[in-house]
Amino acid sequence: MITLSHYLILSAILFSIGLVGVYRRKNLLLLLFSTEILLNAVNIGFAAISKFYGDLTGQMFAFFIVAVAASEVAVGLGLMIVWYKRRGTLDIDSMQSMHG
Amino acid sequence: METYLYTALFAPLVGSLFAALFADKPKNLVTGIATSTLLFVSWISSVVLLLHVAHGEEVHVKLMDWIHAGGLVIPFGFIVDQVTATMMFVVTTVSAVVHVYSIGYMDHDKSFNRFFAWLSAFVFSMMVLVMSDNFAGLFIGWEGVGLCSWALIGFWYHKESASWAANEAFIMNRIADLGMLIGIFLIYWNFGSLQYDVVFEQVADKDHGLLMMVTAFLFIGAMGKSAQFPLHTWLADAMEGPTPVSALIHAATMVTAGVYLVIRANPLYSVVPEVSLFVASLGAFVAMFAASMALVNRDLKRIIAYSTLSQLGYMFVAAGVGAYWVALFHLMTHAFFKALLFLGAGNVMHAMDDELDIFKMGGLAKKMQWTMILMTIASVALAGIYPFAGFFSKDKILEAAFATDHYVLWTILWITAGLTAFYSFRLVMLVFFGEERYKIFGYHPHEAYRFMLWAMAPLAVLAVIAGFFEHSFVHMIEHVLPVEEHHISTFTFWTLIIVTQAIALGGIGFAVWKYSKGGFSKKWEETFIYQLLFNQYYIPKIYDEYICKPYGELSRIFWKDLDLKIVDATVDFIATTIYKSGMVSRVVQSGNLSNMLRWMGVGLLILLLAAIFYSPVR
Amino acid sequence: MDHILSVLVFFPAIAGLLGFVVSKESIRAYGLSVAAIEFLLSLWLWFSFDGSYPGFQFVEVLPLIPSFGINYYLGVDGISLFIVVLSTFITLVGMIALSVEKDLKNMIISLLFLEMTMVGVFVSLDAIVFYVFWELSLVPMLYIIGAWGGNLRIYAAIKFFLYTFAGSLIMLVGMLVMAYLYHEATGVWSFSITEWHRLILPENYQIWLFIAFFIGLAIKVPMFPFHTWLPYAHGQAPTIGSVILAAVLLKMGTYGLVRLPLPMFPDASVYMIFPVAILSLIMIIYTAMVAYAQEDMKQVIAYSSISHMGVIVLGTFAMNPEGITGSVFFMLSHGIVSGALFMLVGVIYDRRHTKLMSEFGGLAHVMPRYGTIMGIMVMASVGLPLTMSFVGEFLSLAGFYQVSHTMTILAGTSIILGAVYMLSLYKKSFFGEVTKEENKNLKDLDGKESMALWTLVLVTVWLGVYPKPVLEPINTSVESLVSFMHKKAITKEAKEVIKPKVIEREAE
Amino acid sequence: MLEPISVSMESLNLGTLAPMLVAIAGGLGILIIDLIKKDLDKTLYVMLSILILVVDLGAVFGQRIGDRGFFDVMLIDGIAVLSQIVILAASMLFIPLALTSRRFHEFSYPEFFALFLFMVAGFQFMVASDNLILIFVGLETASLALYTLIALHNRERSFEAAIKYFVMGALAAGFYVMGAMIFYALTGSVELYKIAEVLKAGDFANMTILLVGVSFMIAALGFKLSMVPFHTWTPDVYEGASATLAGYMSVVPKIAGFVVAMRIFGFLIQSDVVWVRDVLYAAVVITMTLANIMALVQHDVKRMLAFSSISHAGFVMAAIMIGTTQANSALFLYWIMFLFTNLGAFAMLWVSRHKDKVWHDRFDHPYEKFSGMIQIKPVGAVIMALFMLSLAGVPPFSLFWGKLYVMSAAVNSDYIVLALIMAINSAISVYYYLKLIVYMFLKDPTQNEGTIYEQNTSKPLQTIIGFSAFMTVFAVVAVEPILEIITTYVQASGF
Repeated sequence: MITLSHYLILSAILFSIGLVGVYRRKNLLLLLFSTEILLNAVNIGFAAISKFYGDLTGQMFAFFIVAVAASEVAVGLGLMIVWYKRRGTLDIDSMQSMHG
Repeated sequence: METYLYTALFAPLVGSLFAALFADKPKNLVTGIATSTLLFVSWISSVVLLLHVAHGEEVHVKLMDWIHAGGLVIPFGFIVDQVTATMMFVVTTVSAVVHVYSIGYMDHDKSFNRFFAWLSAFVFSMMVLVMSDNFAGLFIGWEGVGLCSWALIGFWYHKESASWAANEAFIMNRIADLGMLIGIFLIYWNFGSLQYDVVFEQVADKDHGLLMMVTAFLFIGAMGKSAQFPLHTWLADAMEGPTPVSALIHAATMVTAGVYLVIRANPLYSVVPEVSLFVASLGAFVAMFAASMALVNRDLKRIIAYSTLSQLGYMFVAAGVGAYWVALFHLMTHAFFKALLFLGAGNVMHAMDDELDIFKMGGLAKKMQWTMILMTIASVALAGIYPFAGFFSKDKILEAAFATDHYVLWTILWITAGLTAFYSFRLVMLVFFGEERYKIFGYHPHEAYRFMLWAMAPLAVLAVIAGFFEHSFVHMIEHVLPVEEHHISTFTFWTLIIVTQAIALGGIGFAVWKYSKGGFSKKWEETFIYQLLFNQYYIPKIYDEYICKPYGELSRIFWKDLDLKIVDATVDFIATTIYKSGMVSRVVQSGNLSNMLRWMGVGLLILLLAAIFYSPVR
Repeated sequence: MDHILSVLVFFPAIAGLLGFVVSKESIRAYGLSVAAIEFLLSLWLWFSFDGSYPGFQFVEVLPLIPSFGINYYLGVDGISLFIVVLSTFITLVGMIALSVEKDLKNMIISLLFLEMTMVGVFVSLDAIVFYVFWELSLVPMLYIIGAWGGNLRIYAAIKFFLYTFAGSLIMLVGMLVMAYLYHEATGVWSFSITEWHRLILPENYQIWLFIAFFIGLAIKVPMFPFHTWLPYAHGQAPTIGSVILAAVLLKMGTYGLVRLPLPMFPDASVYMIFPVAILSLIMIIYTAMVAYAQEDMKQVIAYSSISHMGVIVLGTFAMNPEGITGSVFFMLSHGIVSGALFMLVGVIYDRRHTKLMSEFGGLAHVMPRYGTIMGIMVMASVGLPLTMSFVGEFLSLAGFYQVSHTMTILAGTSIILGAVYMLSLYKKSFFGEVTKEENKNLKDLDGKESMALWTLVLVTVWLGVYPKPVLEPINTSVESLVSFMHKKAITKEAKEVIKPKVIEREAE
Repeated sequence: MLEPISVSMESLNLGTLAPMLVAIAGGLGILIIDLIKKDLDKTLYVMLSILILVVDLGAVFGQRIGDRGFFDVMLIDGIAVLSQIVILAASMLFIPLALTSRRFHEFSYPEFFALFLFMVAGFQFMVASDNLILIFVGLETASLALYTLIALHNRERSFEAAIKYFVMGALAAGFYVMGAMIFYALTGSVELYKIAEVLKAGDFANMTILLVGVSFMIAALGFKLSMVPFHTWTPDVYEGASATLAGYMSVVPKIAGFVVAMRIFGFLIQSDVVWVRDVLYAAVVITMTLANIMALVQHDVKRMLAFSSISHAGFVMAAIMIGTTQANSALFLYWIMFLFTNLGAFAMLWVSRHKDKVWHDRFDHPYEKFSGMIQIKPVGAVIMALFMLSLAGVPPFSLFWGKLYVMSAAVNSDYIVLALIMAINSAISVYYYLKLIVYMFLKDPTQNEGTIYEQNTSKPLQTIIGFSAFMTVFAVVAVEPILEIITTYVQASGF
């Protein structure tokens, strides 16, 4: 039997994977993927809880998250393309002109 | 009478301000004449007042309110009673003489006008001092004479030694003034007023300890002005000033202010025998102490200064044993003959181009006959030989000491009388008689201006005859000062006189004998005693070594090491620490996106850990 | 004229704004006339002041932030009246003697703004308005020190600003707590100082609040160990800056002590007498010694200021009319005397561009008039009777004598040590032979310098001989202040230590 | 089987949406105009934007306080209205800054203005709702628009800034939704008022889990409000963005964030969840102090202002932590005062913006640039000094009153130590503001060209700066009426 807690644990694991990805990856594109994983991990949680409570709100939230994630991707990819055009790399370490 | 009072008081001030107008102008005889005239006016007023109060009356006026704060009310009030009138007479007489004398003495000085401005200002301050009817007013005069003394000692300010001596005098006096100030505070908080009459009325119902404190602190003030041990060193150094100044300020008037204070506050002192005894003992000590230093000194003016010191000691003994009127009497006679002595010394200095070493003089009697005569009169008076003024006052002091059973004091004073006679005539002998040593040094002495000698004449006359006024003086003074008859037998009385006269004459005789034969041998100068006395018991050296230098050193340490390196450095340290921590915390801002994301993670982690492990009661 | 105080406060500011329009050539005349008008206005204030009424006069109230109890609330009593007059007077005199050539226009405008803040501090009766002027006074001073100062001017200016600013922020917290407590007690918000005076607080609250206020004020005074900004500020500031700083700005601290913590926290004030007195004693003796060690004339006077401020603080904490009247009067006299001394050092600095005493010697010979005035002021600073300083110093010490004998004796050493450093300064620079070639042909005082300085000399002597017109209104207000404190005090010790006038004591 | 949902138009209460709709429609309208006719001048778009914002503001004023609408997700309470007014006013002051005398690339795009209006709408959504979903949507709308606006400045550093901001923003969004999920899991609701009710009813049973959720929320909002250590983006983004946008960012997104934080943490603090209070206390102190000491060592004025705005945000967060009516009013007062001053300061930088970096190979506005400005441009220097003094909290300039009120709020709730920390921090902060004044007033100029300080100047910019300066100086008169309005609104919404 798969209960709510399983979903939530899955969600937590995915979230952690996303987090680790955010911290470890040096490529901007992979960073973007990792943040998507983060958001979708939460989506799973929302959907499961929504089912558990028999309440639609959670699913609505999940939809909104999907929508926001999509627009994020749009904006993010746009920025990255510009960056790549200028610098020819998507390595994070290439962005250190501002510090201190 | 009020008019006379104000005239006596303010005439010198007017003179001073008038002279001050010309202060930075070249010499102008008018200043000298104007100030002298105004002083003469003041003298006349003083004499009128003296005659007026001689029969027991008093003049008491209030000019205006000075300070009024809380319960403290201090008016500018002036009182002329018999003590004040005597002081006024002494001050104006000596001042008038000195002013006239100075016209000649300062003849060639380019700061002629400034000199008279300060000299008259001094007289004004002194008048305030003696005429004030309250302790605060006295303090005004007290500080005022200090200021003028500072300016006049340092009159030739281009000389390092003069300006140094001026500062020394001022600062030494300030130390004592603090004591006086504390005394005044004590009086105010316990008597509720600073008026003499109000304070003295309440003496009877005050606590003995309190009175002791009051008198002790006031006496500290007196010690400074009257240069009593241990605050005496400034007086000898003050001889750097022009000689008329020494005559007026450092012999006749200002230095006796301390004695005046004790006399004025006699209702307080007479009920505290402990302090009075201390006053007397210190006086006796200083009398001998100073006389001993005068024995060997080679400096013309310093010898006289030490003699002044010694005579002040006499006065304090008199005041200390309760014979206030005797103290005042001696104060008066002393003022006359000591001023005369100084002025004579001034003539000598003039003649010798400001040379002071008496061993470079000798045989001046031929060139300066009149000066010699005047100085000898003064010296005889100082030595206390009958019938000169000194005899009457000094003898009374010895008698009072003896009669009040202070035999030790009497003995000291008695010996000192001999010493006094000796050093006085040592001086006279070395300066006026014997070998004409000045020729070796190429001096061309000459007698002073005639009018200077004439100016000295009144003092000479007074030095001779003042003593005969003893009875009228007593008659006058008994209105304000206690005059008790001493119960000693006629035999003792005469014995005392004879014994005293004997030692004085002995001193004179020894001096004349010794120095007419060429004085002491060189060997004497190598002995320890001689060195000790010659170096003033090493006291100035000790002060310099153990007070001045450490003070300077400590100040520098406070500044360089404490203020800059600790107090200020702490403040700067706090500031730089904050600034440096800014530099350190910049590492957070590495600009690397990974790091920035990690910081977010760290933040989250801390929050989560806090959420789990930190759970305060809701 | 009901709004004379507002006029006094804002006239210089408006004049300063308009000053931007005035051409560079005429700006000195402009500044002088504005300062003169302001001074006349303050004199008018004095003459229309009723000296026998102890409370606040010419009161103006205008709601500013009424919901938070902040009002534009002005008024003067005998204590503040003369400090106001002093501010306008010193500004005028400083303006007369002003020797700055560079950016004169900016200087004059800053001075006018500074004048506004100075007057503002002394007439405001609302804590926040007080605070506003208090802080605002730092800004023109920062500029004056920083723009016209010596080599270390920027360091000195920033140090001055930061130090005092930090202190006053702590005072601000104290004010907020005070307002809160007032609100708790009455249910009304109020920052009115006169209202606060009426609030009786428990002793432990009083002590904390006292400390908060005291730190802010002590830095300004400046009390040991918060004094180190002052030598830098003075050492670097141009003459006019030092004059105003010493004469008026420092007085804000001591004035604040009389106005704020004393009547607000009488019990705490009594409780704190001992520590405060110890600090004052350190100030008096220690800084006097440090002053003696200085090589720079201006630093001597700077440290002497600290030493004298110690006596003022001590007088304030005497808790009797004699002491407080004395300390208020001493504020005035120190303002005049130290102002004059700084001006005098400025005179020689303008001529020789150095202030080191070793560079001089024999100046009395070269510049006799200068030497005379310096001598008078040195003697005034030393506290000679018949100068203003004596009255203040005498009363302050006399007042404190009632509190502690020993400490007064120690504090009294100020008259000795003061003589030591002041006379040695005078001796080193004015006595002796003229050794340096450059000094041989120095010009004596010129017209404007003489005018400014003789005015100060006149005031010093006039108020030393006849202090009554000033002393009386001060005394009236102080007496009512002290009896108010006496009534307000709750602890037994405070009741004992705070001693109203003798007659009142007997009447009880 | 789900029931069909019938919705009556009335219960939707679409009026509550009106302000945001105005902004969105306006943005679309601008795009359409561009479609119809290319290459219209930026002045047109600027004026259009202002007009749209005016209408928007009118719509905000037209709302009834206490209304809910649109499936009850819109909440029009006092602080919603108040913060919208602030947002719109700040936007209106900001947008004319586009009217520089020099041409800047981004302002020639109509998209800039459209995005700007969308962003405003996003902020309005954020503040006018207590539904976590809507807050999220508003937040993301605004953020995404903002990333783009930053990037539009079209310099390498702008892109770098935008990317940094974007990536961190995405992570923060993840935190936010995670937090929201935990709240939802605990209470079954995403409406804050319901969450509060449920939690109270259950007497905060699952405290630890709740606190984990709160932690995520703090992290997410901490990013928006640039709390240490989530602040790292702030200086870089400010440096990369144009001065004008940086000024805008330091004011408007933060007020929106504050309102959300007030809503989320407010009920927790009011129900005495001590943990939240303590953690916020620590965060506030760290944020204020660390930002301050880092600002001390900056070489660039804009970067310094970035750190200073972090510190100011920390200062104001204290008000939320205190949570009394006075504190919340103080927050708004502070921020309104901050608005004028900060906008003015950034506008001054904007005016002096130079195409080339003549002063420093990295910075546009190093301190050295302003050296001796008083002698070259006295009026400019005085105005800049006014802003700096105000930021430092020197009375009687605007920010002093804000600080006073916040500190008073702290004192009144017995946070005396906090008030002292605030005082000390203010004192530290004086140093770096003073540094600029020192450069401007006390140092000698390095060049004689006055034009360097007015590269971009134009009448509208001067007007804005003059207005800000006026408000800064005469704030004392405005405090009372503003405070009255604020307190009414804040009280009306139960804070």
